[in-house]
Amino acid sequence: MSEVVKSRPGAERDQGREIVKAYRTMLAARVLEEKLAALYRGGKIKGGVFLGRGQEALSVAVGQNLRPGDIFAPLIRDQAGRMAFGDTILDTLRTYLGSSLGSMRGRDGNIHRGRPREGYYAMISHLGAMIPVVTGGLLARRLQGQSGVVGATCIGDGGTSTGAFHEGLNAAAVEKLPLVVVVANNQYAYSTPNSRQFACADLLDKAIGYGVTGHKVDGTSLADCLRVIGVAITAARAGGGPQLIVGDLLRLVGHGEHDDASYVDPTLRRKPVGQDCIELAGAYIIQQGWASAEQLANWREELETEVDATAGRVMREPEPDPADEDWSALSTRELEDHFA
Amino acid sequence: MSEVVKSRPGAERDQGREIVKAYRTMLAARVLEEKLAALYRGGKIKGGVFLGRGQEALSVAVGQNLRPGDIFAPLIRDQAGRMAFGDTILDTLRTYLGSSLGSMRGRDGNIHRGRPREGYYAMISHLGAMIPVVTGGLLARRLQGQSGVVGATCIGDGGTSTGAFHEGLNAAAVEKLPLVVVVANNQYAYSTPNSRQFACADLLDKAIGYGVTGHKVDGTSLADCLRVIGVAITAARAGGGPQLIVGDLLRLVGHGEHDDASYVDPTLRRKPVGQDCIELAGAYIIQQGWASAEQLANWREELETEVDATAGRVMREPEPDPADEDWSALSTRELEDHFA
Amino acid sequence: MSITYLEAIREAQAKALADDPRVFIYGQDVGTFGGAFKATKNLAKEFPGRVIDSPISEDAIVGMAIGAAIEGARPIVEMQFADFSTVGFNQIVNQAATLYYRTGVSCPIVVRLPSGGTAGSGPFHSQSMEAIYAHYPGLVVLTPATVEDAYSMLLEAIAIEDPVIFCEHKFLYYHLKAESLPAEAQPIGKARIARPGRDLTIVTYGAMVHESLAAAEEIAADGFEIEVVDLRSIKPLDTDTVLASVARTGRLLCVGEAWPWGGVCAEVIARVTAEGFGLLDAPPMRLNAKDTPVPYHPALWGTHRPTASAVAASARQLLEI
Amino acid sequence: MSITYLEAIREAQAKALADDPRVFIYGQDVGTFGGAFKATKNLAKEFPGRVIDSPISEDAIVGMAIGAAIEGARPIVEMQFADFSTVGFNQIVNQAATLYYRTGVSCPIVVRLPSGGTAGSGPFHSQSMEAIYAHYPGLVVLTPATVEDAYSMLLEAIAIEDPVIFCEHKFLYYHLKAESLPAEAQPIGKARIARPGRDLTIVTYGAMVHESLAAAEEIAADGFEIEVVDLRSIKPLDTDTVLASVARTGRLLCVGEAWPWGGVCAEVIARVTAEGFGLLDAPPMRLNAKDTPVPYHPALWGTHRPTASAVAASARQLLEI
Ligand SMILES: Cc1ncc(C[n+]2csc(CCOP(=O)(O)OP(=O)(O)O)c2C)c(N)n1
Ligand SMILES: Cc1ncc(C[n+]2csc(CCOP(=O)(O)OP(=O)(O)O)c2C)c(N)n1
Ligand SMILES: [Mg+2]
Ligand SMILES: [Mg+2]
Repeated sequence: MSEVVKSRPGAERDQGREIVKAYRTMLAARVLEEKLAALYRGGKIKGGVFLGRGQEALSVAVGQNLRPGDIFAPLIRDQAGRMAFGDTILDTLRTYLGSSLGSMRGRDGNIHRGRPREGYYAMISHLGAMIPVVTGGLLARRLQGQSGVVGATCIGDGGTSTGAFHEGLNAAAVEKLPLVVVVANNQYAYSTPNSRQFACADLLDKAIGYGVTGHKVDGTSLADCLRVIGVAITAARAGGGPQLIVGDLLRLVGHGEHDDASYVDPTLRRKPVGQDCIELAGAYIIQQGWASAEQLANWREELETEVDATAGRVMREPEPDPADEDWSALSTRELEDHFA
Repeated sequence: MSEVVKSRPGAERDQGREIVKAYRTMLAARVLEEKLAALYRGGKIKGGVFLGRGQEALSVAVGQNLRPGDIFAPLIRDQAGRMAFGDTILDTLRTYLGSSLGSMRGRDGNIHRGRPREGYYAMISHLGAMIPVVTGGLLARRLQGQSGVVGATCIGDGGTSTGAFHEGLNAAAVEKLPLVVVVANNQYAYSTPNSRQFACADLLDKAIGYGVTGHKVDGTSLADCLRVIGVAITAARAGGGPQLIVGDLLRLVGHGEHDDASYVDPTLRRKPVGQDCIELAGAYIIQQGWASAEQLANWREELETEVDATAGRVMREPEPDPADEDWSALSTRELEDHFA
Repeated sequence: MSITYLEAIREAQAKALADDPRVFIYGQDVGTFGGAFKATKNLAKEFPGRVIDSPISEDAIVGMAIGAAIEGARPIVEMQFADFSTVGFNQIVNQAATLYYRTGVSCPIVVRLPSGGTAGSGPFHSQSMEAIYAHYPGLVVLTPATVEDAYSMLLEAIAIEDPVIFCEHKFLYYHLKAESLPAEAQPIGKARIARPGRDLTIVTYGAMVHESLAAAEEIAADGFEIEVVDLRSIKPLDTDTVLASVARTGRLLCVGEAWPWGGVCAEVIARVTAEGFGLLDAPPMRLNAKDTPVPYHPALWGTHRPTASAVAASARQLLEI
Repeated sequence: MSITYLEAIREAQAKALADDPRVFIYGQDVGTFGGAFKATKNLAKEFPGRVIDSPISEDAIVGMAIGAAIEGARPIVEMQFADFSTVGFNQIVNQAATLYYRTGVSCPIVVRLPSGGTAGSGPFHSQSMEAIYAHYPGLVVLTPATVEDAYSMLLEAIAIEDPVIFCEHKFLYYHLKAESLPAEAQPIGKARIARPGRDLTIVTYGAMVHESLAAAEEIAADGFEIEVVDLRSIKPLDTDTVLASVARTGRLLCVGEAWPWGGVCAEVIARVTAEGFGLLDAPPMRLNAKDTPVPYHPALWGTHRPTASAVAASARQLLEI
């Protein structure tokens, strides 16, 4: 498919711009997550911290290929994709640190954030559960007469074992909705290796059983991710029905920051799948002459400054005050139940 | 594979015996179900009646290929398979009519019957739910050191859309357990045609996504059903892991006896898939000279007499008496809760 | 003209589809077939493309309704039986019920649950799950007992911005008839005095309203006047109307078809005794189904569930204290 | 030696595996990794082949446990968090809970639910689902509040022929310590007087036992003696012990960490007022979590759940009536 891209005049320049843009988003995610890890170690974050180190290329490629008006339901390790879709350093920090000014107002935290009315759905913890939700969002858009809209969501290798994954993808396939499901096959679900999670030779083998198009992508290669996910999203947008993408990569960090990932097979780290997508992307950018090593270092430094400053600002923001809460789970206040 | 069978000396005679045996079980199921339908129309059965007309060949092939000590969890339309596995005309009638002497003692009815301790699991209504249960039964057998045991269960085309189907089959595949899942692809789930149920070209396409062996069978051909399911069960028994069998056929009756199946595409009835497996099997038996048309008619007559007599007997049996019930859902009586 | 409880449900959906372009229906066999109980009969034809057959995937059905609601639609989903909503349970209680609290975006879905026992339906086609859903914050749980309420409360449910669990009772589907559909109705959240009385209050809902009314009628022959309160909505629960009734009668019997532990009866008694302890002249009492799965055989089922005569016996016992 | 609540759970499983060859453990990451909370630490090594990692498939996990139980095994399944048991809900309430009643074959499975709130865990890692499971006939629901009970009740749970929902409280995992493991224990189904008193009875369970004990201690300074009843098992619920306590004190406060509607508190109040109405000198009272999802931020969470000071405030209020 890369031929298609290269055949346009200026395509190579476009590709460079696209890759550099994605790289800077990946870097922002990486730098921000490093800060989150530091804040976690410093006891500043009360709940867990779950990072996407090693998965930035796959994730950013989803967010960057989507358009405003599309739907995106990211998962645990999608800091890069979230930012490409419009999430900010500020709101991420606010949510992790529980600022009352964050989108979740301290009611939910960390990765459980979003702005559903802007197409940016807020995941619940239950794996697989966002797949039918995005499917339903797309169904509503179709009923409203909208076309050309895509809904994307991410899931892990482990998440493919859930009934929700199965029911949601199947229902989307029956309706031929423009759903794009991106599987980050990072070899483990918490401590559980793929060999204990599924028995198919490749997760891509699932595509045919749902009657959807499957795409394989090297999750360590930013260029490959941008290209393949671009193709998939374009196909969905054009009416090709659901697309299943499987990206192979390795989680380069613990399941959460409490976890040392000692169960990871060390040989995997030395295999191609174990490479760091950011390092590879940086080297590629330098090699292609799209930016210099100094520029890359500058970008990182700028991001570190911004992240540090934002974290400082957020830490001075007010905590949610229980007395200000109206403690209602219903938007229709008259229907609230009252307990003596 | 039929060559394998035929290459043994006397194989053809064996096959004849096997087919005739299966045919007689199918016939028993058919005659019994005709009686159930009549009883339903006569208002003698309080709940619903769900018949397997047209699915007897596929179903009987499962029951007949299993051995004592195996596990079988039949579904809605498996009267034939149940009888091949050891269920009786008597207990079927007792359960439908709610006799207190039936295996379910009036507590559950119709198709929700079994004798779990004898490997004959009693389905709950929730479709797909028996798949993990059989899988767990097989896991326990393995932990107990038993080998050479098979667990079979049936499901409809519609049931493949459930999360339970997905989770159960996947878990069985991970454990490489001898689970045999037989999909009776009867083209409809209640009124819902396959086109609204799944989008894969063939349900068999699901096998590869679970990493299990798939088998296709003509559900209208008894010989094909016995052979293919025999092969699958043998493979599972030999350690080949889960087997997924898809049998194509048509439900020749309403979803339940309340339903006239007016939604069924009439052209399907004229296609090969719409043939009646019992008629085909009877004709085949006559053609092969394994029995005469008179014998077939005699068998039916004998069965009708037996079924009528048994129904008469069961209708004179005592109903469950609420006063005799101890109304406990726990086997540990001391742990019962007491409500004032 | 005469209209059944089931027809009222169909009519409410027809009206909602006609009046509000955001409304659509999703569920197994709801399309051309019109649903297992025919609650959506002809709707697919009358409203092309808006009454959609789903696969057998309750988790996806509810999940999709939630996504559609986020995008501004008003989905009504039909479970074929309430009992199968256990498969969509996670989406209902963890996704739909939490969405507004977490994100500030409301989740206007209606989940229709054909509920409750009928003769010969057995353990998996008879359940009453209202207490399960009422336990969760973020859900509105309705239990209409009349043709009028089936109609007006379903219409109101569709209009509500929050997720509604609509427990329609299968036992009433064909039995219950009304002359016409109501033009106006009591708002959701208000209980109804189904029969006024002064000697004892029966608080109940769903099919048990009718068993309780029959019991009240029976006992009236003895000279006792029983007041029957139909809760209509079990979450929110109209404690005020219940308290006012108990203030009049001094005696409280709660009747529920569901299992006792933590059910509507327990909740009502907890409220009345906490807020109206001094109003009671006798201990509150409850009558529920027996604490076993719902049996198949009608003879067992008739003992498992409270019937008019069981309600009358409990009421007589309470009147004697 | 000192042993935590969490270690007691590990030790009970180790003992069960050692003593009974029918026992095995199935769940996510329970094998070599030892579980998300390390409740199965080293067990896979000590008992090869009997501590088995599952896929992320709660429905299959529970379903498989049921099948294994039918075949004579004694499965213990671990949910990574109680909150995820919603995905295995159907198998628990419709398959496990009905098996014995329907077929006469018992279903000895234990479902371990790491339950309850801890700071910063948010809406989906904090839930208390005991009332949901207790509503269903056919399940035993346990809520150990001490290290000793965590150990002995889990051992007993594994021995019981019926399905047990074992609600272990995450807040107690590391906090709570005991000197040693008990050799003997009260049987399941019996509540425990955690602190004797004469002025007011607090009935509670799980982590709230400790908040209530702290409240009782605080109020003791005012000269009031509060009796704290730890239910231990919420189904069956030991009404007799509760009634005997209320007979001594005349006042009842129920404290639960779960949501109020139809929770343990409602059930306890319904029983006490029905069976011991005359024992009460004041209206019964309950204190529960607020009726919203469990919030993430510790400042909100601390208000959402009952704390010692909230319990003390409620108790003081009730003492003044
Ligand atoms: C239904 C459900 N069960 C269990 C969990 C607990 N859990 C959280 S993350 C996780 C592992 C996920 O693995 P995978 O899907 O491969 O994603 P990854 O963490 O590798 O990105 C588990 C088991 C959950 N969130 N949801
Ligand atoms: C989880 C669940 N949802 C809904 C139902 C209601 N139901 C009973 S049978 C049926 C159709 C089943 O179709 P299929 O699986 O194709 O089997 P068939 O009836 O064709 O043999 C449905 C929807 C159910 N039993 N379980
Ligand atoms: Mg993974
Ligand atoms: Mg079918």
